[in-house]
Amino acid sequence: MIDKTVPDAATAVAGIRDGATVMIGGFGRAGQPVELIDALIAQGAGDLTIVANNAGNGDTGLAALLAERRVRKIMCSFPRQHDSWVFDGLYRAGEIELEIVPQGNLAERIRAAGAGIGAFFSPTGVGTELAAGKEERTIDGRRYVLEYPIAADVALISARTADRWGNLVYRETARNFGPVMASAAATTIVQVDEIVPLGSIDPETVVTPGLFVDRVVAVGRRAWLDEDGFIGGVDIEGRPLDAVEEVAR
Amino acid sequence: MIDKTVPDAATAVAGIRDGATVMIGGFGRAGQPVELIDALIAQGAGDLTIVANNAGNGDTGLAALLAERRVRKIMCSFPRQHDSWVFDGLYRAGEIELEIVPQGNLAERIRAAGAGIGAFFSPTGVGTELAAGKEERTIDGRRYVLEYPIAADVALISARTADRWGNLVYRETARNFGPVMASAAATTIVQVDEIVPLGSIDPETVVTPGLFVDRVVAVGRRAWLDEDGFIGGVDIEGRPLDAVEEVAR
Amino acid sequence: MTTRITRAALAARIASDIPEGAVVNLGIGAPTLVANFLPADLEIILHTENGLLGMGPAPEPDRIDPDLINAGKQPVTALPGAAYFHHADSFAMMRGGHLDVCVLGAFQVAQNGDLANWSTGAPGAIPAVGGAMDLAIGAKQVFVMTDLLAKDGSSKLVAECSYPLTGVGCVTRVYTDHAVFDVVDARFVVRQAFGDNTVETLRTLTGLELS
Amino acid sequence: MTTRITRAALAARIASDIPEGAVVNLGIGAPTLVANFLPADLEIILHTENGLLGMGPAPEPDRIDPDLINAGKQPVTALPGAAYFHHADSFAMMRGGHLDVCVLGAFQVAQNGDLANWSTGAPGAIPAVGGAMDLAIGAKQVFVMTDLLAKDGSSKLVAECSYPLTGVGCVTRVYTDHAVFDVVDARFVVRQAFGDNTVETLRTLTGLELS
Repeated sequence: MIDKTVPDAATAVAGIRDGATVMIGGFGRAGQPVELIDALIAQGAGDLTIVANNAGNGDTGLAALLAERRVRKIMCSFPRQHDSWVFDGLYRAGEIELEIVPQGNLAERIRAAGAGIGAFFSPTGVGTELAAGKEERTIDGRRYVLEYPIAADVALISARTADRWGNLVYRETARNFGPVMASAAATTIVQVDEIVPLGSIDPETVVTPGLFVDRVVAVGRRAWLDEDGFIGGVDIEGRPLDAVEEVAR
Repeated sequence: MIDKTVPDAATAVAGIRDGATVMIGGFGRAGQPVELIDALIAQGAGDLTIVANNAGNGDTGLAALLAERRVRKIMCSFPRQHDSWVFDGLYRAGEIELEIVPQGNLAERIRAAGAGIGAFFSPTGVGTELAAGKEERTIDGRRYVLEYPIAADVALISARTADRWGNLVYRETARNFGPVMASAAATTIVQVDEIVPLGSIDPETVVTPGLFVDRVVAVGRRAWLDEDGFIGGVDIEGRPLDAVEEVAR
Repeated sequence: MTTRITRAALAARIASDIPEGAVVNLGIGAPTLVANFLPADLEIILHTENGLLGMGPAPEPDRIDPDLINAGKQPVTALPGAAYFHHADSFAMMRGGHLDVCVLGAFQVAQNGDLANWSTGAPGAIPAVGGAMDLAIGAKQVFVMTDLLAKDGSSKLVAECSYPLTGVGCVTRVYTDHAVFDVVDARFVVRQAFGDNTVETLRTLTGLELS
Repeated sequence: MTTRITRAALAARIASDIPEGAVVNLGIGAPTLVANFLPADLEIILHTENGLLGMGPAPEPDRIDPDLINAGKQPVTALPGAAYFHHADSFAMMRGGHLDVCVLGAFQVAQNGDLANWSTGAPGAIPAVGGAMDLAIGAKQVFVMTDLLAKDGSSKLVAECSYPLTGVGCVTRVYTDHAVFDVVDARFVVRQAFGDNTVETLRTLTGLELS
């Protein structure tokens, strides 16, 4: 029997090595695998290269991993945000390396790694400083720049539901980088709200087929979700509204 | 109100011009837009370049279009089949041009056209006669050949269900080339079993978002399908089993 | 001082140029205002690059859903007819030329259509590009929404961009608080001057040959 | 005459080398027989390049579904845990190296792992490649299933392919009716000789240096 489920987040992230390249899914908070990142912090691997869209928010998740000085380099499209103070401080102190990649090139380069493409001519970034030094070619009268795949040792992603074969479905815009990252990593580790019996996911609606997935851990249904429609009452970070009022008081 | 539905197949294929490049979906019979091809035959455009996986089966659909001498060239991966006699005869008589494209390159080149990729280095075909004369490059120790996008003036595809915005879902392995072809044509024309009200398709399960689709025509539910599970009783071409027995008698 | 229309009026002006059925991406910041002025009786489909087509307005406060956000990471809704997709598919839509219009902010637009809107190039600034470069090259029409003049009074419409480029020759039209300009043959053409602005006063403000 | 095992026995031999959990693509023709010998108590996931992972056996005759076929265009079924996807995604799985094993037929296999299985190069033949070239380069292990000898008695294992190539250096193991060979350092190594075959008799049949 194929069973990719593991009992807890610590087991899920076991074996990630110093120096690894780790993709981390999510766009802002949506789809960010917070529990897996927390487990990676506890696990201890350092000298990491992180591939993600952002460079951490506030003091939790990816920002906490950065604060622990466990990241050597980050490849992302949009590090600078109103609450990216952890990254900002490390960058200004010269303690973290940054490679800025336009968001579409980031997604397509990750897909290319998963799809066996050696390199591709991209229309994005042509004539800008982010294409400086890159090979350029005019094809059918349009300028392109050659971009190479981005692969990883490990991908940490978040989905809504999995089965024991690792088939995944996502939820709304939390899907974002999950499917392409799952395809581009040697080991893909997924946190989900819930694991359902094999055969429960309609094969027409599977977004990430199980062959891309290595380990799945259920981290529990989010209290603010409801199968029969959204019940609301949270802020943008998922905190209950009365707790928000509490903080505001 | 956006309404991409048209009343019949003839309206759907109106305006296809002589000399057009036309993609035709389907893998064998599955997903082949038979009603649209029949309408194209009636419509009259000729000197066509066809992009498809196969080169027609039996005497219907794409084979009938070929038999009418309306196709100048075909790009496909697998023309030769037990029932491809129409194509075979034209090819042997030198009356149709053939470009063989490995199936994965065909799919990826069509995707590239839809995704704005100028060209890509493919691992498939390296060192074979199908890569003769193509640019080759070794990247990270692996050999690749440079492949260019395939775009079309028109795509004719088949899906199961659409709404009036052109959102599509497919059925089983009839999905095949539909989604990539829809993205790569200036005008994408779709036949579906049924058109449902806007909002009836779960946004998590849309396979082809409506922005890729221009015209949709409902050609009627196939009698051998049933919402609550397949009812069977047909041969591989969808003919009722008693009709098959009739033919066999 | 010449007439300047308000940001809301400018958003309404842009909205009036978007036809029914258009697929539109509204960039972060001021361009998001355009959504407020799209006529409710017209179906215009909004794309957000983080994976949603058919984006609706902000939810009621008690219906905020952290999984459903726009590119600016604000809570949004999904309309009937919406579709979700992953990031590579989303940017393929954009880069493949399937969006009809995108509306972007700008630091500078050059008369050849070059756009600078992602970095001032200031020393010590942390670079962040997001989807700006993809958007700049990825719609059939790239509209810019901006004040004509920067805070220091310099023109944002320039002969050549001095800030780092976002995209080359990509802008088709610039909507400013003073006037609307088209980019035609490497030159700005005044399509509409607001209030008491004239081609002549706009030449003075921008220092450019306009027509 | 040396021992030759049946095609069914060969399919069973191949099946015995496929571990639980493997993702496997079985090529058109003889390789599809392997499915019949995969142990029912092991979960092995079959991929068919026309868009299905988790392919099951042929349906009952009255359950034939023309929308649900394999790469050979035969009716199949989908198992619990299956997933459908489009052609570009399906070949991305293959070309990206996500399949563990594929089993292919062959006209010739060279000792450096070159495979020829799509065209005899005969004049007047209509070329047709399908997914053969993608499969050849697209699995972690590429197994070939073939008779050792062609109908004319010539060896299908060769020093160099004379037929048009499908893939370069791609074959890892060859299962024939006489023996099983691994491709190691541009040479065939006999892993198992069936019946009274020996490395010596196989050398005679193939004309190759074997070890």
